[in-house]
Amino acid sequence: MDLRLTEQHLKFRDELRAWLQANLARPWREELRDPKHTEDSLIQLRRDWQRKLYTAGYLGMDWPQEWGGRGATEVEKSIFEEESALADAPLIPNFLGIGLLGPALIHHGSEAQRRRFIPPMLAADEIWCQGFSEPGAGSDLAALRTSAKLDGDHFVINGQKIWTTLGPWADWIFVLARTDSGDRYGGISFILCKLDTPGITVRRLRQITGESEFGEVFFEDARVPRENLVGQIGEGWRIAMTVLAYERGAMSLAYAARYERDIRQLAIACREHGRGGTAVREKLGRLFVENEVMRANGLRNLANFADGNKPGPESSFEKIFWSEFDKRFRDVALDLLGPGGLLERSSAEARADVDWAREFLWARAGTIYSGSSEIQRNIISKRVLNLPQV
Amino acid sequence: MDLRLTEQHLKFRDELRAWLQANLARPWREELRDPKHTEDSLIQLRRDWQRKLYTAGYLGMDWPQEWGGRGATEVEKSIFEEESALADAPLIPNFLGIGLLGPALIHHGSEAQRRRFIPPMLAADEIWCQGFSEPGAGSDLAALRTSAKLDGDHFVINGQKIWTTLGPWADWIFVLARTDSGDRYGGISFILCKLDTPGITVRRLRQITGESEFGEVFFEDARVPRENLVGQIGEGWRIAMTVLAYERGAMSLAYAARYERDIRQLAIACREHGRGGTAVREKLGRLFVENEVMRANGLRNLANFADGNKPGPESSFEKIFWSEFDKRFRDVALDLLGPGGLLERSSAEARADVDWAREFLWARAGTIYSGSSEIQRNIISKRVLNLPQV
Amino acid sequence: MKFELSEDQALLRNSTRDFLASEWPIEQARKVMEHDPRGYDLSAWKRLADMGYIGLLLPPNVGGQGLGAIELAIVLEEVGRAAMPGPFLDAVLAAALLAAAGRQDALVNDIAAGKTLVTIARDDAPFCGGNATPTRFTGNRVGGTKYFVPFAAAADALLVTTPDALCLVQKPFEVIALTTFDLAQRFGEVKLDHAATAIGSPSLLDRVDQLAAVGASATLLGLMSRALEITLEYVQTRTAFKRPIGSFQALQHRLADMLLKTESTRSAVYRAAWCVDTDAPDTAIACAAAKAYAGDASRLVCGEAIQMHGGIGFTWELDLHVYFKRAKTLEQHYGSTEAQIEHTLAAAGF
Amino acid sequence: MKFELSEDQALLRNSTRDFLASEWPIEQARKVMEHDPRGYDLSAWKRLADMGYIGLLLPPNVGGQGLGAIELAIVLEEVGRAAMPGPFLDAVLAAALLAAAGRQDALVNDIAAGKTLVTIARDDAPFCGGNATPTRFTGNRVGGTKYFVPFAAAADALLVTTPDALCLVQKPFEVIALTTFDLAQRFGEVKLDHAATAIGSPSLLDRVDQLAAVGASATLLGLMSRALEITLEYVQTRTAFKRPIGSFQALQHRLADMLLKTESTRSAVYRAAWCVDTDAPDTAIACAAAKAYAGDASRLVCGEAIQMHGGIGFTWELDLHVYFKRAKTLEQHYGSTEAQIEHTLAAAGF
Repeated sequence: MDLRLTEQHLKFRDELRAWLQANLARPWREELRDPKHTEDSLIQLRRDWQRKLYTAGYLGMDWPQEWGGRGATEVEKSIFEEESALADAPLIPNFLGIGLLGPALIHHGSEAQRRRFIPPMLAADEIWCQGFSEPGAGSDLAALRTSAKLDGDHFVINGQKIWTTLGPWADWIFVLARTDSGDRYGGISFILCKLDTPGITVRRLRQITGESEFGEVFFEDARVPRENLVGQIGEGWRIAMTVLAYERGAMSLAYAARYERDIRQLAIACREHGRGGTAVREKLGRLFVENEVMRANGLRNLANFADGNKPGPESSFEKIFWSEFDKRFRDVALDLLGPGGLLERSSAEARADVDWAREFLWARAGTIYSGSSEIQRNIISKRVLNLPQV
Repeated sequence: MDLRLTEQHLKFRDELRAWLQANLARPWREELRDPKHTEDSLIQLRRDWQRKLYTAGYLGMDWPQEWGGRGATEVEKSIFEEESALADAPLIPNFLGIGLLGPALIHHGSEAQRRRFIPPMLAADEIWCQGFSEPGAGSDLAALRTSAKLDGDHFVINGQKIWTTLGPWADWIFVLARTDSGDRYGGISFILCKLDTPGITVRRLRQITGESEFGEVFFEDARVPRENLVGQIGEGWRIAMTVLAYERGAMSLAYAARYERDIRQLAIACREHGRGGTAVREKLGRLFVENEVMRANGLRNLANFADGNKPGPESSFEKIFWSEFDKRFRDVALDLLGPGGLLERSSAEARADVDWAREFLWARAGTIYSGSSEIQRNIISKRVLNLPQV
Repeated sequence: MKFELSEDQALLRNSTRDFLASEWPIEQARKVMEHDPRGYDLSAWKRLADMGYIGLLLPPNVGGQGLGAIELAIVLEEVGRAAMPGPFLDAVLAAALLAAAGRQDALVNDIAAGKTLVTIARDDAPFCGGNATPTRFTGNRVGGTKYFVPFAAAADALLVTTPDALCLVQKPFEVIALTTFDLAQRFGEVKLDHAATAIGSPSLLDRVDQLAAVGASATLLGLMSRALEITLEYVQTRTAFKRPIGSFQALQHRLADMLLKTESTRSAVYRAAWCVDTDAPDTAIACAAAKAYAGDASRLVCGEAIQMHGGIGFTWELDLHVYFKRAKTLEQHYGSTEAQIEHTLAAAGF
Repeated sequence: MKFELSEDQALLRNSTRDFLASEWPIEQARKVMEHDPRGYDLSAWKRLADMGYIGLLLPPNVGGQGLGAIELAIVLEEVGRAAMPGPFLDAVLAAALLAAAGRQDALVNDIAAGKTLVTIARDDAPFCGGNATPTRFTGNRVGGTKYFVPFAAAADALLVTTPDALCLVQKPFEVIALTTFDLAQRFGEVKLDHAATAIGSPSLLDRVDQLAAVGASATLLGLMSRALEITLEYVQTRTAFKRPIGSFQALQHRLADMLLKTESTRSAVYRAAWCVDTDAPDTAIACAAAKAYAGDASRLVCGEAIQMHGGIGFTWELDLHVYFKRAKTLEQHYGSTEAQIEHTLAAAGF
């Protein structure tokens, strides 16, 4: 057992930390509450940030050298996430492109596809969104019905995708579409579509926070060149399942860093409002304890990655842990703050430290997206506990 | 809406309260901690108490007049339970006989059976235990395998019953046995067996509290007269389901009375030990609030009975509510008391007010017996929510 | 003895449900929440008054219906179900407070008639904690700052609580909007340095607080009932893995718990209302316990409702978030859960 | 970087598991719990010492193995799995305390050799609360009453905590048994009015308390791991409604949560142990958080294990109650959950 970073990883961390300090103008939470910003200007800021990170060599670190790789592993990626959380850096807009599509292209794409798509994706010149979920296919993704019919050297695509994060700002979408209606898994293909293709419409989807980061994408006889197929026809499900495992890296350390900052802010807020007593203290303490356990889980995952293990179904633990914790934490925070905790960011009297109201609402999404808590528990009971399925 | 007892019910309550004050020598908790008592002497005390209640006309109050009935309803029974809880009276030993077998005989038995069995049951001259569950048939009661084969004018019974409350002290057992192995529900019959019948053996079953109130009953070619069949052959399941509904009367008021007493004792204990602060207060407060909601549920059930409603699947609410609350309450109690809360009743330093350690352990049974919380939730989802069953 | 509503009460429930269905279908409620800067609709408010709802608790001689807490609970359960925006409970409570102070004048009449809006200004700090500076009343003037004053921007007068007296202050006020995520209720911060009329001792609030607890917990009951109803419909029709999701046992057990919480809240709310109406000895306990329990239960049920809807539950378009936000907001007001737990204990002699 | 045990550590785990399987099969553990008034078996204790377990943390020059907190966690996880009764952790901690105080004498040697039993007497009251009267050490005498002294009746000497100093007291003691439902650990109440030797300042306890937190939470981890294992076997074979009960989704989701809690406890325990061994800056936080989390998690998992067994889970015969009772007891000792939460906050600067 050894939970210490190696010299090499420590060096990476220290360089990154120094780089962040030199290059990040303001923490993200300060940008968020700056009234000069619009949704668009915030996206632009994230785009600029991604470009900076790319130039500095912090994106695609674990990819082949020709695509920006530097022989890094999950360890560097996890350190990157933790340090970015500590510095409160913006989330890059192409996180799904780089997280999912990049690996898909590297492992299953053609050389031409890699040359065409990877550089602008890394440089944030083209923003990608993900077209997996549909109104009728969420937890049960394989029930998707968006169809792609081959017509000459084009696919003709019809259907609807939903929960396309950053859809309203994206240039491209990577889609799972059904090329064979009779084969549940083997009838799905992985196709890249430019969003300005005639027949494709993007609609904003407003969230309960009032923001519209999500979108819906409609396909009506949209013609997409056959060369935009990744892998072979019918390989889409297999490709998607492989890359989805990448989506869930060792994120616990990054989450724990962020939650610790907010728990500390909550304690400061309580002090400022004259809110003391053992009941308040016990609530803060239980949050802190649970967050430390999340950190321990993160250290363990990180060490396992460093030890050469691949992410397995245990990543479901991580997802359930942080998302269920987040819900409880944000709820307790509002109870400790009182009515002022429910104020909109822009309201008079709203605290400037954390957007408590938005975080409370946003926490409801964590147990739903990227595989709901229910799906994660199904995965654990099936693949880890090997319980009998009926 | 009217939650006030009628004049007639108030009169009943006041008379009962006066009777209890005059006739109950000591609260049950004091008997329990009296070192002179053995398990046997405590059962004897309960037997004596039942006899007193019978003589005073407080048993079988809702039965036909000839069996002690006095035109009472669920309301008087509920008042009886609440007042008994307030007075901390012993639980009568024949509570299952009177609760389940009595109604079975009255509605489905023969006149001869009623004459033979009801008077000694009420007078506690014969103690009854219940033979429904088996090692392989708990939540899934209809999976029971104890067989009764007709041989002339006797049934020959083979099998095993378990969780027979008071089994070690009982004289008789009422049994569900399989008279037809091919018919899951229609192959079950309801049979009365004397426990000293050759071939019947009773074994004590020790509980996690260290007590042995439960037993196991083994049948090896035990010959029981055919006249001990209640109803017709194959009617056992229907009879059992009818009478099981009676087992769950409006108990919430009685439970709330008992829990309030213990919550108040817990507050006193905290005061005595110099245990203050808002964290302790909030814990006590949450318990008290939840208990008040239980009381409100109880008042509602009582009023519904008084209004002429029969107990329905909603009784599952009551069962889940008190049993899940009990578990949380007893756990919080130990946390507030500290290590001393885990002491055995007989140990030095153990508090004399409540046997906190035993209550903590005993609370684990409440969510299991008489239909586990899982079964209750199945019932609600099926019969109240009408959710699709697969 | 009877838990069911009386004939008159059942009639009130049905007529209220019908009235709200036609006046406040959820589309209309959401339109007002999202687009009306006042947070409620004046003509609809007038119709609510004309139907006698605002004067529900007032004696007939000041234009009221002379009804009790059970009727208040019935109406507010429907208000919760409809997620009706506006200062209804606030106006009812202000009127009850004035009536309790013996006022039978035009002001009370005008409140009942929907012509004048009065709400109660209580909070001395925007956040929980010991740092509040109480507003004071001396020499017929009231001074200080009140926070989270319901519908302050629309109010014609405020009933201001101070440790010295309850006092009445007429507009104009300087109001800073306090905008929360609950669009059904608007709040303001009001700086007071106003002439004021004392209307009675702070102890008059005790009974009004009980009515507030009943009213708020009945609203929470309505919110959770409706959120559960919406969810039960959804899980019957939504399929995954070729089955309605309501057939999955893990969801079934949680739905059973949601129903248990909802029905237990119902027991607690109507018991509390009945206690208020009959002046029962355990009224204070019953009211505080109902509000404390309803707050927790409603947030949990509305939250589970969102979770079971999956992604669609997180959209602005679906109505569930309105219920969820209302539930969390009501948890904090009309006596927060924490405050009600303390009231319960105090009333029980702990 | 590596979370997995090193080869030596894995060997220690395997050999400990084998040793306990042959020395302390659950039948034997239960026999000793239920029938041996001392609460442990002297010859087995000697063999435990001979294998080097009691001297695990001690330097070799006093008969120890010179191992660290990770090894302590490994051994105690196995002790928890086996539900081994006896003063093992208590003796290890007492030896560590003496070693920390610089003692390298025969006493320490004898503890490691299993010849002498010393435990630490800490609690100044039998119940939580402010009413404790601290035991005092003055003029080479110690006076007061200690409660819940582990295995007091069997101890040859006690390390007594006082605000003045840690001191060592030799038997004989007047011991009153404090009998709890946890039969694996015996406690006594000890009235002290004894000559005593100061062995050092109370601050020596800080590091021992961290070892105690690691040891107790590792035991809790072992308890819950084993209870979960037993339950997973049971739900695969037990049938209801003609299906193994482990195929019911409502149970599956709860079993998934049990595994999540168990594995999270594992992460927390071994991280804490690693912190102690490397003297990491977050050692105090990691130890306190591990114990606080493990207590809650283990009680919940062992409780769910009983529930999922149904009636049979409530019988004395089945072993689960031993795990459940141990878990609840350990939650209260070696720094209760409440105390560890407070330690965490203090160490984090709150």
